[in-house]
Amino acid sequence: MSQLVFIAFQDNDNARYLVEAIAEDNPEAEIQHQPAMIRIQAEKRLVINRETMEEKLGREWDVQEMLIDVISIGGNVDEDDDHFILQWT
Amino acid sequence: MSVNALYDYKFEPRDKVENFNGMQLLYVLWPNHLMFCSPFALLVKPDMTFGTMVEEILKPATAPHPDAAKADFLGAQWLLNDEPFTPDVNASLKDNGIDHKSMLTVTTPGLNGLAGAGF
Amino acid sequence: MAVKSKKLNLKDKYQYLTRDMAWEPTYQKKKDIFPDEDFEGIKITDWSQWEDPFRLTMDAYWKYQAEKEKKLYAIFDAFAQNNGHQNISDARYVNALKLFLTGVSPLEHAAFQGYAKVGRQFSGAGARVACQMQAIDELRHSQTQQHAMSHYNKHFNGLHDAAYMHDRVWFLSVPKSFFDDARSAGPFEFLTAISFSFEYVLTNLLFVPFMSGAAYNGDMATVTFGFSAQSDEARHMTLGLEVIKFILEQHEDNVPIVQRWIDKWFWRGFRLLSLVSMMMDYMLPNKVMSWSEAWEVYYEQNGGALFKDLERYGIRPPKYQDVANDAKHHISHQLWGTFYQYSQATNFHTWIPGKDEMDWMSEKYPETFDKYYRPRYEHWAKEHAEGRRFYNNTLPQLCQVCQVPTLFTEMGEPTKLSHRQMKYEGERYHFCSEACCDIFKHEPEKYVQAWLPVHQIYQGNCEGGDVETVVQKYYHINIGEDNFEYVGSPDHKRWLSIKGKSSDDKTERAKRDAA
Amino acid sequence: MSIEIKTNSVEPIRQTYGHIARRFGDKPASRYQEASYDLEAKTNFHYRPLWDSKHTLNDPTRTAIRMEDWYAVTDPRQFYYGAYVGNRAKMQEAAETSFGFCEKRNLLTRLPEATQKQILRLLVPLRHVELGANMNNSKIAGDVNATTVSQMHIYTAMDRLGIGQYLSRIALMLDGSTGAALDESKGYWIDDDLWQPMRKLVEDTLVVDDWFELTLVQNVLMDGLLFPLVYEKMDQWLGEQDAEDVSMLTEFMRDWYKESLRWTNAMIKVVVAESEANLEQVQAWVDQWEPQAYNALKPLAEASTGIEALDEIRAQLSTRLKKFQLQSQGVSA
Repeated sequence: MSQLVFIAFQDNDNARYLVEAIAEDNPEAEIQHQPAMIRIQAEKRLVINRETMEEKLGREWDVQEMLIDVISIGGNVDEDDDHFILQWT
Repeated sequence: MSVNALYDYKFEPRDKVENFNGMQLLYVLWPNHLMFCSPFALLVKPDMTFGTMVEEILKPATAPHPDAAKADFLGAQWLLNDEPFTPDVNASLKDNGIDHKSMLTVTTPGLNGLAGAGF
Repeated sequence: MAVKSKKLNLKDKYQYLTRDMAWEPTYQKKKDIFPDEDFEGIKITDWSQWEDPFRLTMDAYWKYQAEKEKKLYAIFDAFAQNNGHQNISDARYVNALKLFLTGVSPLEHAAFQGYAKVGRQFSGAGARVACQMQAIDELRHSQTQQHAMSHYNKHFNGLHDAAYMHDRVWFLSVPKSFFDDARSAGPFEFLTAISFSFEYVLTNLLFVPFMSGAAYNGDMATVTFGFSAQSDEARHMTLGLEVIKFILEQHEDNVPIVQRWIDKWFWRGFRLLSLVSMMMDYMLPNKVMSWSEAWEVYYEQNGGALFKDLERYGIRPPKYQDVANDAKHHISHQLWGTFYQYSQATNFHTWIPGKDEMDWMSEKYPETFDKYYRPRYEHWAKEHAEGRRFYNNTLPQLCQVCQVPTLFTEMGEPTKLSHRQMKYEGERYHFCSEACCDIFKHEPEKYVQAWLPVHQIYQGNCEGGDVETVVQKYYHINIGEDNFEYVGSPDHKRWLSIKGKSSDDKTERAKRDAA
Repeated sequence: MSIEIKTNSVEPIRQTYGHIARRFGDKPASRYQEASYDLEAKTNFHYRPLWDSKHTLNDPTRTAIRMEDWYAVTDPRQFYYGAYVGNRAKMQEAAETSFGFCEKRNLLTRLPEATQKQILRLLVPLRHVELGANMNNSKIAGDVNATTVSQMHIYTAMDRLGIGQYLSRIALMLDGSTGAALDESKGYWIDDDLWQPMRKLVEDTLVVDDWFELTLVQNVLMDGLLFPLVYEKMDQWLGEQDAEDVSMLTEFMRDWYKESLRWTNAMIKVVVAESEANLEQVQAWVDQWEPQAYNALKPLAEASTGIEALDEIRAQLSTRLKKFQLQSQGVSA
């Protein structure tokens, strides 16, 4: 059986960078645009890297900044200074 | 099974018959007539006759359904609390063995609701 | 000070900033400080194994939350200043908000109280702090919802007395008893019920597709509070999953207890969400996703992945999950049919869906809609057109546990009610399903106390014996304004006037009635 | 061109919610009002709590204090969640600047070892007192049934966690973020004679069941002596030990305490003015707890500012309570 993790963001300017960064680091992830929100799902694992985000934004970025735009998640969370990972083990 | 609490957990049931001022609750289900979304919850006098209950309560309750005019409730098949039951039309509900919070199910053969959808 | 040792990493630093502030008491017994921690039978051998679900210190919390609030209130202000209510898709949509404000918002407040309580009950400081943060978040949701609806309340009926109604109105005892059940339970059950079963497994169904639907219907105020609240929810869900894993890892004896709670709370949550199913399918004039599609994505798919992950602890998917999965084809229609016939006693309006909407439902529910539900609406529409708008003039039987009228049907038999009854200590009890009956059997002492609105009316505890008096005086539902059919209601007339149509616009009415 | 003005559709049909209108009339209400009044469930609770044999959910008799309407107790700051976090976000921004400034210039690590040790022994252990305050305020928020009152307590609970975190960060600054200084400081809290009366008092409050008694003890009597002693008197005293830079790191606490007086005073005032019985009950609690708070702080005062400073503060508390017809054992009173 497939085991999908997912994350959903409000469809706003911040989310564009997040989605870009996620697409780059998780090439197999599926990105769904729904009214006012963007939902991204992937098999087993999805990662957001601070480094990629900082590249996209051209500034320092704290992983916890993501909390402002996220709507929902599915999967075990592993968060530290450098990344936010959603996964099923 | 029993509840797991920090103390001896025991409270009165909220709907004991004493709380209904001499009346009791009766539920009636008319299968295959889901226009009425669930069994009727009725407040009845325990000494009301079964016939009166059908005439004065059940018939008006079911009246909005096109099948109601055709239904012979007194000649229908009855269940009392899921057991086959032959009502004594002239006896009281109590004497018919219908106690507080009992449920009657009345099936009217040949009347299966609208559109073949049990509605 | 001589500094030699290694710098702390983020996890350890957070630990120092929260649970390291706790200490082993010696002047008072631990048991007296935390008297509620043991009675449920959950064995915690080592609280230090608690994995902090998110590492937000208060300074960061204040900063991020203030930023969210600033954005949110800017939108509320703009919405009110621009009379945003005039730009929604259709005034029928507002009825979903009435149900939300009376049914959901009071639960946010109850969650605030519940989490503040468990935020003190645990002896593990990490768990306490996580719960307290959720407590204040829940207060936030309760308050932002009042503010989001404040403008609607000025222009539509039925939103004017939500908390008062929540304590009294018949169908609101469904959400009320759900949360009363959780709050009256012990702290571990509360977290399993709300953090895990509700927040993690089920709330996506309420907040994600429904809020996306709000956006699709032009309601910027609601979508903004909804998504903004849900951004806190991401933290709460993480807590929900962590707490379950923590309890399960602590002791194998915890597994059967937790499994029973998962079974119970999955089912109670599923029954509660049947209200949301009809909000999605019927109360959003512009539709995003059907209830059955949402159920597939957010329960069958995401829940499936979750329960697969929990297998290693010996946890299986909730009992009666198969019944719930089957019910996705039915419940929104069954609920709407119920509220349609009891609109005389609700603070919102109901109506027959338009032709396009019915066609959409045929497409989304190919196996069931045309066969079982379309005929109902066609019959009722005809009756209405002939001046006999259908209302059920009797009161419904309610389930002793979930308190929804016993309206659900058997799995695989959509025309057969799934009624159950049993006797306990000489009293008869009635249930909507095997699952609710099971819940009763485990804790009969609890459920015999249920305040069932129909029975309370009959006992004479609701200011009157007739429905009209109860509705007006006890419920504070303004008769002829808040209740009954939508077509021709004051809300409907006001909406037509906003849109520049005359209130006796026959074509509009005829169009709807012909559906 | 004709301009159609659809007044009937633009004009509101009501100004506010029914429960707000019943209190204040049907006129536009403030955000504070709509967020704070009559939101919690009041009646028709379904099940009795498994953890409490004596009370229902949201039971107003969870305290011995009786109020006709608990909503008579309001927040002079008019904090609802949004206003609260907005205010604290500003305060934390200022605190962040101070912490950053201190860290960058090594202002604390430049202090003599003995002074650093005094900070760890006399100031940082208060983080544990803050955690006790956090727990107590969370309990109160869970027990109170009027939102005007419960929300003030959950804000306070979170504030106390935040204050505990700022105190902890002082130690992390001293030890270069290894945690060693926090371990040392916690040792004082557990074992040092200086802290034992205070630790006992905090543990004693953790078993108080009556929530109003608890808010009185925690937020009025203990804080009423502790905050002025530590963050004013001891702050000056630390300055005299050439550790005036510490003052930058406790600015948050001084501002916070000054602000908290507004709601604690308002609450006590309304509650004791309600009835003779309330006044008597509160007075009994003051008699019971105020001397304990004083005694718990004595060793700290003796080791730093001197006992006179504590006596002076005690007199101030006594004057404050007197405004509400309450008597306490202020030295000069």
